[in-house]
Amino acid sequence: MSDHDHDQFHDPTDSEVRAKAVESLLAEKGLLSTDAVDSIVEQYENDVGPMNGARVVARAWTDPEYKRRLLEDGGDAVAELGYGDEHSARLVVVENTSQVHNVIVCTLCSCYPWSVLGLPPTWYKSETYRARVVKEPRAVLSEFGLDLDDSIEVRVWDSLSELRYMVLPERPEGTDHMTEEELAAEVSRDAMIGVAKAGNG
Amino acid sequence: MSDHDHDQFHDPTDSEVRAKAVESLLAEKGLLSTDAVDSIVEQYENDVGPMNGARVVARAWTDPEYKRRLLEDGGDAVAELGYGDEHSARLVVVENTSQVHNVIVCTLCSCYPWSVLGLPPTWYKSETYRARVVKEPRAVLSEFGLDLDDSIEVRVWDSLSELRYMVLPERPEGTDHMTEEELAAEVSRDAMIGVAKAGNG
Amino acid sequence: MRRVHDVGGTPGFGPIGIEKDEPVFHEEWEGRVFGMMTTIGHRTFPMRPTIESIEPQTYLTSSYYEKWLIALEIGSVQNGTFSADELRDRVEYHRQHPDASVSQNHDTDLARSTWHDRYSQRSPKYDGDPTFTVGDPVLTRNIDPSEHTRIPRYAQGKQGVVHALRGVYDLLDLKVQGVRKPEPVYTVGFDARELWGGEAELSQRIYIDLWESYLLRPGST
Amino acid sequence: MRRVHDVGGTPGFGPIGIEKDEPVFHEEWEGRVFGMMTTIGHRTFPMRPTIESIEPQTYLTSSYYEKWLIALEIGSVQNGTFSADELRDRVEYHRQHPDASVSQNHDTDLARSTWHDRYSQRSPKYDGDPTFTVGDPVLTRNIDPSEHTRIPRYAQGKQGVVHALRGVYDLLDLKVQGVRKPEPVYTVGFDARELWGGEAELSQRIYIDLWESYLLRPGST
Repeated sequence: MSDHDHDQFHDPTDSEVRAKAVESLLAEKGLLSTDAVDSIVEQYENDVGPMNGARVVARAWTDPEYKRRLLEDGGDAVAELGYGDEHSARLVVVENTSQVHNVIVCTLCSCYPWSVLGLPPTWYKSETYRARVVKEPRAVLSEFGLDLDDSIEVRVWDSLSELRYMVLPERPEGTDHMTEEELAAEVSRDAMIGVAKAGNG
Repeated sequence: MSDHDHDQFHDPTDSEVRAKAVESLLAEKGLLSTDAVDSIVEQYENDVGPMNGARVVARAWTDPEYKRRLLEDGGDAVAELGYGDEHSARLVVVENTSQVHNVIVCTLCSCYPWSVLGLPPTWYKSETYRARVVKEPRAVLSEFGLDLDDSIEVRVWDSLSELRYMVLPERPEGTDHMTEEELAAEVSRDAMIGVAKAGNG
Repeated sequence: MRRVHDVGGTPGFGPIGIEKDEPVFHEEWEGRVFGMMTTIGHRTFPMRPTIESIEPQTYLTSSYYEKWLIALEIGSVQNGTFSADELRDRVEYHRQHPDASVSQNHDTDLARSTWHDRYSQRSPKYDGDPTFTVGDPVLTRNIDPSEHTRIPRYAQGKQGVVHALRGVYDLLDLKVQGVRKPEPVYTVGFDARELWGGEAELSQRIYIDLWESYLLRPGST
Repeated sequence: MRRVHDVGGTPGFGPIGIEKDEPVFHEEWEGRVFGMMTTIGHRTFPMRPTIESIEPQTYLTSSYYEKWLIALEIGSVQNGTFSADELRDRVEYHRQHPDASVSQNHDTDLARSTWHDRYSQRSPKYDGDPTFTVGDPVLTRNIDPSEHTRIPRYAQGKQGVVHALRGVYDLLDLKVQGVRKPEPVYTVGFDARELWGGEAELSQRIYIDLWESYLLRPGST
C-alpha cells in the first residue's frame, strides 16, 4: 500500500534494545572497551560543556592580548586555559562586532566544537537548521528571538571540513564592573553558536 | 529526543478518517460533486486499464499502417480505437526493437498515460524507481527479471511535461497464428512501461 | 535548490518493491482521494506545487495517496475553502463516529463542470517560430528555483540534442502561478555519460521533454 | 548526484524545534551509542559515509543518535565484526530479557588504544606550495559523485574569494577509502546572491572550508 517497505524502518522505541545488542557484540568480539564508553559518557555529561567556551570568551573580553591570540589561533589559545584536544587544535574563533554577526552550522553533518561547547543541541543537528540557516539566516535567527538590523552583515560558517568554529560574542553593555567569572555566566551556548547574543540569558 | 517533531507526521491508519472529513467539507462547501468522485473511481476500477493499451499494441502488430500512424501521433491513433481523452492527445509511443529498449518514468512526480494504461502501480510512483531508473536502468530492469544484452541501447523517457509516453513492445516469437485478441492478452502493463517484454506473462 | 521530490539520480534508495496483482486502489479512501483531486485539484489550487511543498521527511515516508490527501488538506486550507479548525473538528467527529456518513453533493451542473474543466486544457496558441530544430545541440539552464519547475536537477547545465518538437504548451513554472506563457516543448536526448559521468551504465540515452525557456544554444550562455 | 544528507538550502523544512534546557543525552542508550561510535567508529569503518548510506526516508526521519546506531549496525555487519544473523538474535535476546546485562570488556590496553587512535589524526606533511592565496577569486568544481565528499551541492559551480588558508589536511573524499592525499584547505567566502540568486537575504556571506581539489581558477575550466 505504501511506496516503501516500512518494515525496513526501525521502531525508535527499539533503539535501547538494539544499542544493548551492538554493545554486547562489540565487547565480546574484543573491539570495544566498555570502560572507554563509560568514561566518554561521563566526560560529556559532567566535564565538557559550554562553560569551557564561556570561560574562553570571558578571558578574551578582559584580556586584549589573549583575545588577539584567540582570534589568531583558537586551538592554542583555548589550550592555554586547559581546554581542548587534537580537535580543538583546529579551532577557528570568529568575532561578532556591531557590524558583523557570525553563526555556525554544518550542513553535511553536525560538526561542532565539542571541546569548548560540549555536545550540540538537537536543533543544531536537525535537517531543518542545516537546510535553512545557510540560505535564510535572518529568518532562522528571528525564530531564536534575535532580530538583526538589515545593515548588519551576517556571516554563516559552514564547518564541514576538519576545522571547528566558535563565535566570540560581543561583550554586553553594562558589564564593566564584572569579574571574569561573572562575565562567563553571561555567555550562553547559543551565543557561541551565533543564534543569540551574550547577556540575554 | 528526535530531530523532528514527529507529531506533524500523520498516522497513516488515520487516512480513512481524514479523507472522509475532507470529502464532507468539500461537498458541503459546494466545491465537490460526490457523484463525480463516484464515477471517476468506478471508471478507473472497472473501465480504464492496461487492456486499452494492449489492444492498441495488438492492432499495431497486425496492421502496419496503424502502427505507422501510432508512432506518428499516438493520441490520434488510440482515439481511432475509442480510447483516450484530452490527455492522450499528447501520447507519444516509442517502439522497442532488437536494438533498442525503451522504458518510461516520471522523476518529478508520477506522470503516466492513464487513458491507455489505467492508474500506475505503486512501484512506478515510488521514489526508489524514480530515483534509480534514470541512472541505472539496466540494474532496475534486472530486478524486474529483464536482463538486457550490453549491445542493446536503453532509452529512458522521463515524462515530466504535458506529454505522456507508452512503449510499443516487440511482438513475441511464435505468435504468427494468433488473433488480435489473443495477441492483446500477451501484452502486460509492464511491457508497455518497458520493464518487461511482451509474451512473458 | 531543488526540493526533495526531485529524486532523479539520488543515490541510497533500496530495491524496488514489486507487488503482484496489485489492485487499482488498496483502500477505499485512496479511490476517494484520487477522485477528489482529479475533480477539484486543478481547479481550486495548483496540485503539484502543493504536493511538492510537503515537508521532506513526510514526503519521503508517505505513500502516493497519502501525499495527495495531505495536499488536499493543505491546498483547501490555504485557499480558504475550509479552515484548519474546521478540518480538525471534522476529523475528530469522524474518528468518534466511524459509521457516520460522508456528506453528499448531487449538483449535476457541478458534476458536469468538473469533468469539463478537467479535459479542457487545450494547447494554447503560439505565434512565433520555435528557436531550435531537430538535431540542434542544446545546453540546459541551471535555474534552481525554489518554486515549481519541470526541469529536473539531474538534467541542469547539461548538453543534449533536440530529438523532437512536441508542440506548444503553457510553461508550467508560470502557469501554476496563474500566468500563461505558451512555448514550444522539445524532447531532448542526453547521453547517460553527460548526465552521470563515469557512473553511467553502458549505451544509455535519456529523453526529457523541456520547454524552450530551459534551453540555451551551447556557447551562448 | 548528492545524497539526501546534503541538505543545505533545500526548501520545505519547517520551523526549528528548540528545546529548553536540553539534557546532554535524552536516553541512556544515546550515551552508549555516542561512546561506541567515538571509540570504535573511525577505527573500524568510515563513520560518515556509513551514515550517509542510510536510505533517504530513514535518514530524514531518524534522530541523530538513531542514525549513529543504524551506522554502527551497518558498519559492523559490512566489515564482518558480526553477522546480521548474530545481531538479529542478540536484539531478540535483549528484547525477551529486558534485565539481561550488557557484556563488559575491561581490557585496559584496548581502552588506551581507542583513546590514542581517536586523538592521533595529525595534519599530514605536504611539500608543495598552496595554489591560491588570500583574496584570490576561485570557482568551485561541479563534482557530483555518489561517494563521500565535503563540498556541498549548494556551493558547487560557484564563484568565491579565498578568505584564509587553514593548513594541510588529508582530502576526506579519498581518506574514507583508505587513500591519503594531503592538500591545503582554504576558507572560501561567497556572496549569498552568488549561491541563492534573487532568493538571497540582504548582506550575507557564507564561508566554507574547501580542499584545493574542489577549486579552480575562474576561466581556467
